[in-house]
Amino acid sequence: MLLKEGQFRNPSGCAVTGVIDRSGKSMSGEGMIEAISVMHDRSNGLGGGFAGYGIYPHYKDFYAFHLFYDGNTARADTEKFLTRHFEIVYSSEIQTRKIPSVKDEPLIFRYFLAPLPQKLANSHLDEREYVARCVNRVNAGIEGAYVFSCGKDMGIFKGVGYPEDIGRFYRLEEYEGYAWTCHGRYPTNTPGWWGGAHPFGLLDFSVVHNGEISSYDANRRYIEMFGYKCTLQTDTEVITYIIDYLVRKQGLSLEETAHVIAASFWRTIREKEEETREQETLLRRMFPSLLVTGPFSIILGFTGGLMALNDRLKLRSVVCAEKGDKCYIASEESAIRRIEPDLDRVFSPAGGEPVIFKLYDQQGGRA
Amino acid sequence: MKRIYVNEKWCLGCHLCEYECAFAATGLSDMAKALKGKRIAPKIRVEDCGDIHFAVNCRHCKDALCVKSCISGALSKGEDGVVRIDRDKCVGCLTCVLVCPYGAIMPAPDGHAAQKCQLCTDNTCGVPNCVAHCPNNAIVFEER
Amino acid sequence: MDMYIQPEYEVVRREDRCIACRVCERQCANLVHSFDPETGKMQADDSKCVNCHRCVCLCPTHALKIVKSDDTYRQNANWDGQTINEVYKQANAGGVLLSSMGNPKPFPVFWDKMLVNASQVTNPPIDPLREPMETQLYLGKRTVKIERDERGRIKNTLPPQLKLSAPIMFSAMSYGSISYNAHEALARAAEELGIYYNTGEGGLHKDFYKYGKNTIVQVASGRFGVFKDYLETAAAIEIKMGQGAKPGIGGHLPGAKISADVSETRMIPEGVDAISPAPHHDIYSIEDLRQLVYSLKEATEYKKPVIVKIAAVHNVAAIASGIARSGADIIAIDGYRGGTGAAPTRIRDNVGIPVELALAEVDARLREEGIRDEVSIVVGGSVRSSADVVKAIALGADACYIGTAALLALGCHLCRTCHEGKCNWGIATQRPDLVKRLNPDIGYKRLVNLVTAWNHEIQEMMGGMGINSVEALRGNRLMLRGIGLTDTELRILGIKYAGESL
Amino acid sequence: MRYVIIGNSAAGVAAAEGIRSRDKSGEIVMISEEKFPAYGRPLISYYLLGATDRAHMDYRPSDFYEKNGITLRLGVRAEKIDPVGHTVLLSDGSEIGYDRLLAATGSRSFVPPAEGLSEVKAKFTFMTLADALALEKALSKKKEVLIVGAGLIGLKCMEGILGRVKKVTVIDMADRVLSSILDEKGSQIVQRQLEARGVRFVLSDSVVRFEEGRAKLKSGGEIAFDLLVMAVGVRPNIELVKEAGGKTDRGIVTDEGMRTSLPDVYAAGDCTESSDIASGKRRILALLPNAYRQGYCAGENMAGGDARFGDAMPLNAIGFFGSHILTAGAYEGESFITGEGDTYRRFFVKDGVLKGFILIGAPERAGIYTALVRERRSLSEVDFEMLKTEPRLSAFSAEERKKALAAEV
Repeated sequence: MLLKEGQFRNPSGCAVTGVIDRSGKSMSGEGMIEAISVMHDRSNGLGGGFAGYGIYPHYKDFYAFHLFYDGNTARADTEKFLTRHFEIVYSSEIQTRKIPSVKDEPLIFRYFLAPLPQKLANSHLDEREYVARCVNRVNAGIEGAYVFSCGKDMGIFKGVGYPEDIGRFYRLEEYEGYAWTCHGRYPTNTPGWWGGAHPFGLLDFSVVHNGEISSYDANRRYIEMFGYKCTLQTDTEVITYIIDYLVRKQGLSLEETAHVIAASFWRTIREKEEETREQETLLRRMFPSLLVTGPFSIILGFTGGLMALNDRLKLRSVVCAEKGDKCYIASEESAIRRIEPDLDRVFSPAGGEPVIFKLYDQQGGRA
Repeated sequence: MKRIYVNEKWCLGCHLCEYECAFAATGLSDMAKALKGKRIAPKIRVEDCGDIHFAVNCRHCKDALCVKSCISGALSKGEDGVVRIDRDKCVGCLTCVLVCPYGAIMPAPDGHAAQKCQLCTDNTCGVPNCVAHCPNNAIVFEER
Repeated sequence: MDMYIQPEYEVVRREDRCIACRVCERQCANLVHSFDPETGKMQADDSKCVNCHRCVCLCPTHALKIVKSDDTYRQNANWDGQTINEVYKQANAGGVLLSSMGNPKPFPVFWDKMLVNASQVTNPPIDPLREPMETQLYLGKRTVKIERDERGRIKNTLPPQLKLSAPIMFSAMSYGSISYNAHEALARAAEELGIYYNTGEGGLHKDFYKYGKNTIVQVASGRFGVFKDYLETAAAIEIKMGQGAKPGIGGHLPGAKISADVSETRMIPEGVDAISPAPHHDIYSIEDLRQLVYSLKEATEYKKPVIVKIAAVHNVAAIASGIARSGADIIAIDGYRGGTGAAPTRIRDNVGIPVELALAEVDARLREEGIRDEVSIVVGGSVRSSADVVKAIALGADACYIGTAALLALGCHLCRTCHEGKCNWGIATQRPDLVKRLNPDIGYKRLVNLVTAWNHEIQEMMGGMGINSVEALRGNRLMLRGIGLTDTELRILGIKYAGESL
Repeated sequence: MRYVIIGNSAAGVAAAEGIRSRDKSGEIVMISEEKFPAYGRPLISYYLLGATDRAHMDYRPSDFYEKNGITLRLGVRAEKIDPVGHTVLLSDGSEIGYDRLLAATGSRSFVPPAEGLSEVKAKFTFMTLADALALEKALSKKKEVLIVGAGLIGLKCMEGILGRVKKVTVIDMADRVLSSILDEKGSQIVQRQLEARGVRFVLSDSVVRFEEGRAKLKSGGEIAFDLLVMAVGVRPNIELVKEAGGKTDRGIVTDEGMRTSLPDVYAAGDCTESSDIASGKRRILALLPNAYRQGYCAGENMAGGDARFGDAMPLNAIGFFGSHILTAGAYEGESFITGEGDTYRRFFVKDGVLKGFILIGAPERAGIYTALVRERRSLSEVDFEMLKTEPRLSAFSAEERKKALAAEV
């Protein structure tokens, strides 16, 4: 019997891509589908997914939960749990279209939620921590239910199939957002469980990842000390938790986080100017177990922006490009060229050097 | 030039250098075959005095009295600084023995000539064999 | 009359190779060899031979070998020859049997039952000759709360840490148990390598204060040589609670080894036995330990990490948890195979547990409790190769202590008679004529060679795993698989069986 | 710059080497009355003995003169020095100018007048290769040889020819052999050893008259001989310098830099006097090591250096048929004797320093003693008791040993 994610450690190769319009202008998911289709060969039909930001403007103050259910029992149990902890502002099955190659889809539901104020107050938790813990309880505690997206004004859409098929399955051409990421998966060992597809999300963080990290168990065993449970045993999951821990819990900036995850080599740090050297040395001394080694290229989606990051040896490709207000990130330049042949700038970030694209209004105006 | 220097602090008095010297002179590859049953006449000699031990061999003096005193011209100082003896020229008068302040040149066992350390430039060892086999770096071959 | 006991080893001399140079005779402090002027031949007294191989190594014609005697009592699976002889010895003399170095009994070696992973296809191995391969690390607490200055820069709120260029340190070996020259070799090697050596409980010789930056000073139950300068000179302070070779008992350095120099360094009278009590008499509980930890920190203005060293015993995880909460920065765990200059045989061979299992338990326990960042873990006793180091780190250690391996590099041949004080290799002796056999110029280079070689091998293995920092190997147990282990052992080690997938 | 060196033996060669240590280009002319390139003069007895041969007697390799840019004029005698005109008149009538001149004129055999001596046809001296070659021609197993003089020259000659003639008799006025370098006990040992080899000694006696094949002795006896070797002594060749107005005594007088009293004229070797560091007296030290060091010193100074040779002392390494006699320094002060049988060591100590020694049959490491004499080292710094029985560096302080063995010397 094949095991599903969480019952075995599952690394995989992949294609990733992302786009953001820094002016905040919306675009549909069509472009992403187009881009990822170029990198068809980097996926093997066992997983594809998207994350869109700014897609739920009408519900932007509510947590948008996307759930897979194996059946109605799971759904009923989950909704009972959600009702106890949240005000459900809106719920519905996510609209999909039939695609011949996309099979065995679970029930896919969406909820817009707000924590119950009394419950939240009683928990003595920060609101986001409250939400994160509730998500954990569903995923770990309710058989056949899986929350795969739980941020505000963003959503993850994923499943088993080629990513372009998954995009059409979810009718992403009908969604509009200022930023999108997309993932095509090439798992080396999976039955193709829908929950195991990427992006992986925690609150408004979404991560798409291409690579196979060699530090996995060191990272996992460390991060699990801080209340995270790496139930899926995927790289993407542990990287998401690391980012969440460093950014949300430790208050590091994204750049600082990048210097932990993909830290410069000691010998490189030694050659940097004093202040940088001190800061990067401190980060390495403080969080050595969160250094991620082995090949990876990730695109982190967050409210208001995208970050591309390579492992420190740049063992996986990632290309960035700019055209006017739009910025692109992809495993291969061809994917970007497909949707925007005429680029202002194309560059390949160095290993360990984060590339962060933010909405202008998040970075204090146009750069 | 590279010379052999002695550090008596580390000399254990094992006398291996003497055997290695004698072995080097034979040009053979097996020490047992070379020295078994033989009385050795090494050009390096270890002095033992209670717990003090040290090896003595030619110092290859800059201003070598032995060379200056040699009646036959058998002793010479090469351009490499090595003081050598030409056994065919040496008549064994031992004037060199009489003038060497270190007692580092000695009658050869056959009695017809003197003998001395030539830093293994007269064999195929490459580096002085005594140094190569000193177990405790009590003799070293270096530039100082 | 004493029961005659047949010598355990015999000296075999190939007469066709012996040239009677008498090196063996001059180099044997046990007076095994002698020259017979009548026959012109060398002869040997096997009963004095401890099998240290000094003569074998120095014999220029390789005429010597030492073989195990084939003399035997009637075969008995229960009463083997050694056991019987030990009874005879005790019946002869009535004393506690003494031994040296680590437990030689055939217990399982768990290092040898773990295999290391390598990358294939899905993830590239990294070539350490082409790419940086980091073995540098820091030891100490990593518990921080990010604080920033007015310019938003992260403030350095880290407790003091030790910086290591490789995950290897030299274990505690006291001046007294080992020689001045051995200490000098260790100190100089540590300095050149950018690692640390450890004074053991013998104090720090005044000549070695200059190596303070690479010195860990030990505070043990005898408190030998402990005073202000000693603490201030060091890079870190280690409280020795126990030792793997002899958990639960103290130390005993016979008066014969307390030379003038040793006496000055230990601050005890010359020629009088130096006895370290079994417990610290001011530490009868974990709370007491905490007080000593903080006393030492107070004394050194919180500038130096404090290490607490314990022997691996049955309840090690709980003990470690207590230590992690005591303010200590580093826990050193010493396995039951660790070496010693002298220990009662029965203790050495029967007390304690393997460090591999202790490490796995401690690391898991500290993580479960969320306090793994409170302390670094250093393991020793016995780490025999770079592969052991890699496995230890993958199990969860931050670094390893090597003692026996370091002594082997210095010439030790594990004859296990350190307690007799006549070490022919100049290591475990204070006899000046023997001490001088270890030239620290040679010794330190051999130590540097050893650690450098291991570091290269660690880098090779890490590169094979696709890991380019030792920090990403720490606790990375997926990189290990067990072989020939029971389910219980696998569970304790927290690893899967070879062949089980990711 | 032209350097002219009169003499082509140890002192002359050394001077050329000394010059070349400072001046690679100046012209060097060496003038020698002898017809051979420099050879080890003391080798002539070894030559007769068969311990060496003509091919191995050259003092320097065959390319020595060429390599050092030396013009060698053999078979020419320097007749006269003109110190004012800086010229030397040669026996071939030519004149050679010099900027610096070295007189390394050596010594010559001294043959005292004796009645009937001029009638003796087969008579020889024993100083030069030519002497030895001449003697060699006369040698045969049938011949009896009389050597007059039981000193160094006479006995070395004896050693060289003993095996090649029927019989050797040595006569000396002194009552013992090698009286200039040995004490009585030492002479006895050597005499006994040589007599055992068949040498006949006639001591405390002298020849009063030579008659056909016979020497009539003062004691009244007579000795028959076929060949006569006159080995009574040597005289330094000081005339050339003396006649040019240079200061001489028994030998040519120089300062420690080997300068004579004549401007630009230096002297070295057996023709000069030295200050004996052991006895403190000025004397002629006609010894090869001495000659070389003087010559080298002179050469350096001729080429503008400021070298000094201030530690001359008597040194004798002599041996017969495999036995060795090494002596050095002065025999004054308290003496200590060790050894037994044919091993004999005698040390002379005065004012707390070793002044001299005699070693018979114990040559090993004798230089350690020589250095003590030369350096005038106080015996309180060494373990003299140890040294009396064996020359060892162990007898010195560790610090001294360090200087000797752990540093460049």
